[in-house]
Amino acid sequence: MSVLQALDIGLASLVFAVATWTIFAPGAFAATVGYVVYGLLLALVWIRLFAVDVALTEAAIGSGVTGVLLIGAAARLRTAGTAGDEKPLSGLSRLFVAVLCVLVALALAGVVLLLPDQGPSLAQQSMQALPETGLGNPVTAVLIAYRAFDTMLEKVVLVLAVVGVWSLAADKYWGGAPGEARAASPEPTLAFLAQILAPLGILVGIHVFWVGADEPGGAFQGGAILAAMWIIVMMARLTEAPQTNAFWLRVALVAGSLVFLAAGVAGAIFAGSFFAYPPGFAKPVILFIEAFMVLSIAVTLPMLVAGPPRREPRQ
Amino acid sequence: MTVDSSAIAATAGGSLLPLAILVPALGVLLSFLIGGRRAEWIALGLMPLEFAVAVAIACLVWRSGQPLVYTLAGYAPPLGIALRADGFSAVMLLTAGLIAPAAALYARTNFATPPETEKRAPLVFWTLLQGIHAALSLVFLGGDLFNLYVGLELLTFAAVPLGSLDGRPETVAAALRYLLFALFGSVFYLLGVALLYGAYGTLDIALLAPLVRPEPAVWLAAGLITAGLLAKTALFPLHLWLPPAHANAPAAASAVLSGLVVKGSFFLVVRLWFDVLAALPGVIPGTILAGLGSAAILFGSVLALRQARLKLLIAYSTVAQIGYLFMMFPLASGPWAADAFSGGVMQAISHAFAKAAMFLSAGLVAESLGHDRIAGLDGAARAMPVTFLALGLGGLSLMGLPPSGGFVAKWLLMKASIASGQWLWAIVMAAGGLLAGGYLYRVLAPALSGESPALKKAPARSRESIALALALVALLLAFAPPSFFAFLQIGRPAAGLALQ
Amino acid sequence: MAEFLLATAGVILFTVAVGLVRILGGPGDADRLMAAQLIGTGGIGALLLISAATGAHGVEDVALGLALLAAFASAAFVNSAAPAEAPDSADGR
Amino acid sequence: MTSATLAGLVGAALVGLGLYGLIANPQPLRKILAFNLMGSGVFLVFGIVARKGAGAGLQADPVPQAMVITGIVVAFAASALAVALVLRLFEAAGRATLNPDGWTEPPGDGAGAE
Amino acid sequence: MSLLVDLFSIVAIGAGVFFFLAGTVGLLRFPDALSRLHALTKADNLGLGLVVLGLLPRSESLLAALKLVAIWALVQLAGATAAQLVGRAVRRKGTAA
Repeated sequence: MSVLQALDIGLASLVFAVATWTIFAPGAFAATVGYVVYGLLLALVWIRLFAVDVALTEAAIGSGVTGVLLIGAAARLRTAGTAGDEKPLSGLSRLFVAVLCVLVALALAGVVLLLPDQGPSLAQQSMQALPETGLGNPVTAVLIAYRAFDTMLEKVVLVLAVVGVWSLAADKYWGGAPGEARAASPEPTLAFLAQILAPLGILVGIHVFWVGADEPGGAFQGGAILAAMWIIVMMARLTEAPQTNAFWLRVALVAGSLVFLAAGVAGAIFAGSFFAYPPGFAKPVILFIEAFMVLSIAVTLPMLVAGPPRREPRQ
Repeated sequence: MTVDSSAIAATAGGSLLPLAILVPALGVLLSFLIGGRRAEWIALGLMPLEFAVAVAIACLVWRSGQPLVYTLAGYAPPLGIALRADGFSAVMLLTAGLIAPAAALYARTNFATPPETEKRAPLVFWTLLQGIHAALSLVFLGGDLFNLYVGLELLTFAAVPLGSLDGRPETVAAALRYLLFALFGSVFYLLGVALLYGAYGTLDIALLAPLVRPEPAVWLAAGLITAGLLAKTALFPLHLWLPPAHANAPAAASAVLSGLVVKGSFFLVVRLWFDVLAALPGVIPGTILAGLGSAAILFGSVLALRQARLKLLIAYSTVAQIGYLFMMFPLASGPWAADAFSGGVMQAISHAFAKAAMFLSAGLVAESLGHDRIAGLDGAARAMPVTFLALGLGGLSLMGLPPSGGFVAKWLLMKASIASGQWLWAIVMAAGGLLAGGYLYRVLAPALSGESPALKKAPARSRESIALALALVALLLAFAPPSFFAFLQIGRPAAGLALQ
Repeated sequence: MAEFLLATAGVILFTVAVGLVRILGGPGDADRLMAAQLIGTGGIGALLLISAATGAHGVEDVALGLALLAAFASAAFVNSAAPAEAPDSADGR
Repeated sequence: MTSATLAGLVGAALVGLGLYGLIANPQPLRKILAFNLMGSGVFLVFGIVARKGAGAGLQADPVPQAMVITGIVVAFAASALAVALVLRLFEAAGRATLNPDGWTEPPGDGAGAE
Repeated sequence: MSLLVDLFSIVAIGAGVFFFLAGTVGLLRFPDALSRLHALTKADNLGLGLVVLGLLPRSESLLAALKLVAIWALVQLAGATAAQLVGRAVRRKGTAA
C-alpha cells in the first residue's frame, strides 16, 4: 500500500506544481501549455478516484478539446502584445487577494478533511433502480434516467453557447462559415495525421458510446471523441467548416436536445411522468436518445472551437 | 430527520411545472433550428402559452394553499429531481411571464427580420430571450440544487451575449466581464453544492432542510453559494460588471436583464437562506447581507447621480435597488418576519416592472433624440410626454413614493426594521429614497422645462404604451390586497423561521 | 507485482516531472509544446501501469482517448500560428 | 482512503490558485485558464465526495460523478464563449484587454462606462 | 506460467522505464530545440512501446490487448507528426520563437 501512497503523493504534487505554473507562468502561451499538461494529469487523478467515466470525459473534453480551444486562442493572441496594456494589481491588493485565496483554500481543505470516511451516498439507490433502466453503468443511468432533466437542459446550454459564439460574428458574415479562408494547400503532415486518426477515432468514439450503457463511457465521451476527429480533419483542411446557415448543421446541433425533450414529453404521455421511460422499453429508448446526443455533441464542440462565422455566406 | 412526505410526492396539476420550463426551451430549439423570421413568430406565439401556464400554476397554488410538487422521470428525490412552486415562485413566474412579452413586443421594431433572410441580431435576440425565460422558470421552480445550477448556467449563457449584440469594443468587454463574474459565481455555487452533497447525500431542498445543522461544511457551503449568487446578482461590491453590461445592451434586453435576470440569482439567495438553511442562526449572515445592501443603496445611488448618460444612470440605480432586496434578511425572524419577506418580494416585483418600464422608455428617448446624454434632455418631455410619463412613474417606485409597489415594499421593510429595533436599515432606506429622488430630478427637471427639441423620429405610440403599461403595473402593485401577501406565504416554512 | 508496476509508474511520472521543469519554461514555444508531447507519452504509460496495478476497469479507453488526442496541442498550435503570418484584416461592420 | 483525501486537498489548493488567477491576473485569457483550474478543483471535491460514498458494490457514488461530467461539458462551453469574446475584443479593439486605455481604436460614446 | 509472465513484464517494463529516463536525460543535455525534440520523441515512444509489451500478456481479453497495441501505435503517430509539425514551425521562425 505504501508504494501506492507514495505514487499518489507524487501525482498530487505534480498536479499542484503544474497548476501553479499555469497561474504564475510568465507568458500566456506557456500558461496554456501548462493547462494542457495539467488536464492530462487530472485524468490520472480521476482514475485514482475510480471515476473512469469522468476520466474519459476529462481526457476528451477537459484536456483535449479545451486544449485545442485555448492553445488556438493563445497562439492567435500571441501577436497581441497585451503585456503593457494591463494595469496589474498593486502589491498590496495582490497580497490581500493572496491572503483571501489562501483562506478559502484552507477552509475548504479543513472541511474536506472533516468529511466522514464513509459519507452519505446514493450508490445504493442508484444500483436498486438500475435494473428498470436496462443499463449496467450507473453513471449513465444517472445522466440519462434519474437526472435526465439536468442532462436535457445541459444540452440546451450547449445550443445557447453556440448561439452566443455565433452572435459575435460581423453582420455581413452571418450564415457564413467560421474560420478564415485559408491557402488551398493543407499542411501535409497534418493531413496525413488526420487521415489516419479520423477513421480510428470514429471507431473509438462509437465504441465508447456503445459500451457506455454497461461499462465506463457514454454519449458525452463518445461524442467528444467524434468531435475531436472532426476538429482534426478541419485543422488539416481536409474539409471546410460548414456554413452556419446550413439546415443540416442546425438540425445536428439541436437534434440531441430536441429528441431528448420530445422523449421527455412522450414519457409524460406513455410512462406517466415527464422524462420517464416506458417499462420494458427503457433501454432502446435510451440508446435512441443517446445516439442523437452523440451526434449533437460531435457537431457542437467543433463549432464552439471554430468560433463565430468569419466568411461571407455563399448563396 | 423525518420529512413530510408531501414535500417530495407529486401533487395534482404538478405536470404544469415542467411545461413552464419546457415550452420556452422548445422555443429556443425551434427558433434556432428554423431560424429567419420564424424565430420571432415562435417567440411571440409561445409567450401567451407560457403566460397561461404561469397563471394556471398560480391558480392551483392559490386554490390548494399548498406548494405544487412534481417529480421528474418518476424518480422521487434524492435520486430524482423534483420541481416545486410555492407562492413566491408563482408570483415570480407571473412577473417574468408579463415582462418578457412586453420586452418582446417592444423589440419587434429593433429586431425585425426581412422576409426570406436571416439576420444576426434578430435571431440571437429572439432565441436568447426565450432562453432567459426557460432559465428563469427553472430557477423559480427547481427543487434540486444541482438542477438549479444548470438553470443558473442557462441564464448566464442566455443573458451574456445579449449585451454585446452591437459588437463595439466596450460592449464586448462588458459582456466578457459579465461572463467572468457569472462564471466565478457558478464555480462558487457548485463548490457549495458539492460540500452539501458530501455532508448529507442529497441536494433536494425539501430533504436537505431538516438535515441541515450548523457545522463547518454547511457554513462554508452557505458562504460559497451566497458569494457566488451575489456575484450574479451584482450586489455591492460585486456589482462592477452590471452598469456597462446593462447600459450598453439594446433597450429591450436591458429591461429583461435589469428587471428579471438579476432577480433569478436573488431568488436563489432567498431559497437558500429561507428554505435550505432555515436551521442556521441567521442573524449574522442576515446582517452582513443587509450591510452590503446598505452599501449598495448608498454607493449605487451616489454613482447614479454622477452619470452623464441616461441608460447608465438607470443601470446604477439597479445597483442601488438591488441593495433594498437584501434588507429582508436580518429581519426574517420574529413577529415582523412576514412583513419583511413581503417587503423583499414586493421590492423584487415592483423593481422588475419599474426598471423594465424605465429602460424601455430610455430606449425610446435614445432612439428619438439620437443620444441619451442627460445634458441634452432639455425639453424632451414636451416632445414625448408619454415616454417621460412612464419614466417618471417607474421612478416613483424607485423612490418609494406612494402610490407605487416600491412604496409598499420600502414601507414594509422599514416597518419591520423599526419593529425589530434595527432602525439603521430604515435610515439607509430613507436616504436611498432621497438620493433616488435626486437622480430622477436630474433627468426629469430639465426634460420638463425648456424648448422642446427636434426629434429624429417620434416614438411609436404602441411602444410608448408598452413602457407605460409596465410602469402602471409597478404603480398598481400599491393596491395589492392582503390576500396577495397571504399568497406569498404559501409554502413558506415561515412559522418555523419565526420561531427560531 | 502490483508494487513493481506502481513503482515504475512513479519513476515514469518522475522523469516526466523533471522533463517538465526543463521545457515548460521554454525558451521557445516549440520547447513548451514538447512538454505537452512528453506528458502525453509518459502520462499514458503511467496510466496503463496504474490501471494494471489497481485493477481499475475500463481504463484502456481512457488511454486510447488520450492517445488519439496526443498530437492535438501541436496541431492546434501549427493551425493557429499559420494565419498569423498573413495577418487577418480587422473587419469592419 | 488516503488517495481521496489527498485529491480533496489538491482540489482545495486548486480552488485557491484558480481564484487568485481569476482575480489577480489582468489578461482575459489567463482569467479563463484560472476559471478552468478552479472549476476542476471543484470537480475534484465532487470526486472525493463520490469516492467517500463508495458502496453497493461500486467504488464511487455515481451521482456526483454524473454531475462532474455535466459540469465539465458546461465549463467547456463557458470557455468557448469566453474565448470567442476575447478574440472578438482583440479584433474590435486591436488588443485583448478589459482596460479601455489599451484599445487602439478610440471607443465610442459609451467610453465612460467604467 | 504466472512467474514467467511476471518475469517478462518486469524485464520489458524495466527496459521501458530506462528509455523514458534516457529521453529525459537527452532533453536535459541537448543544446537546441530540434535535437531535444527528436531525442525525446524517439526515446519516449520506445519506452512506451516496451511498457505496452510488458503489459500485453496481462491484459484481460484480446480486445484489451488490441487496444494496448493501438494506444502505442497512436502515440507513435502523434509523436512523429508533432515532431514534424513543431520542427517545421521552429525552422520557419528561427530557434527561439
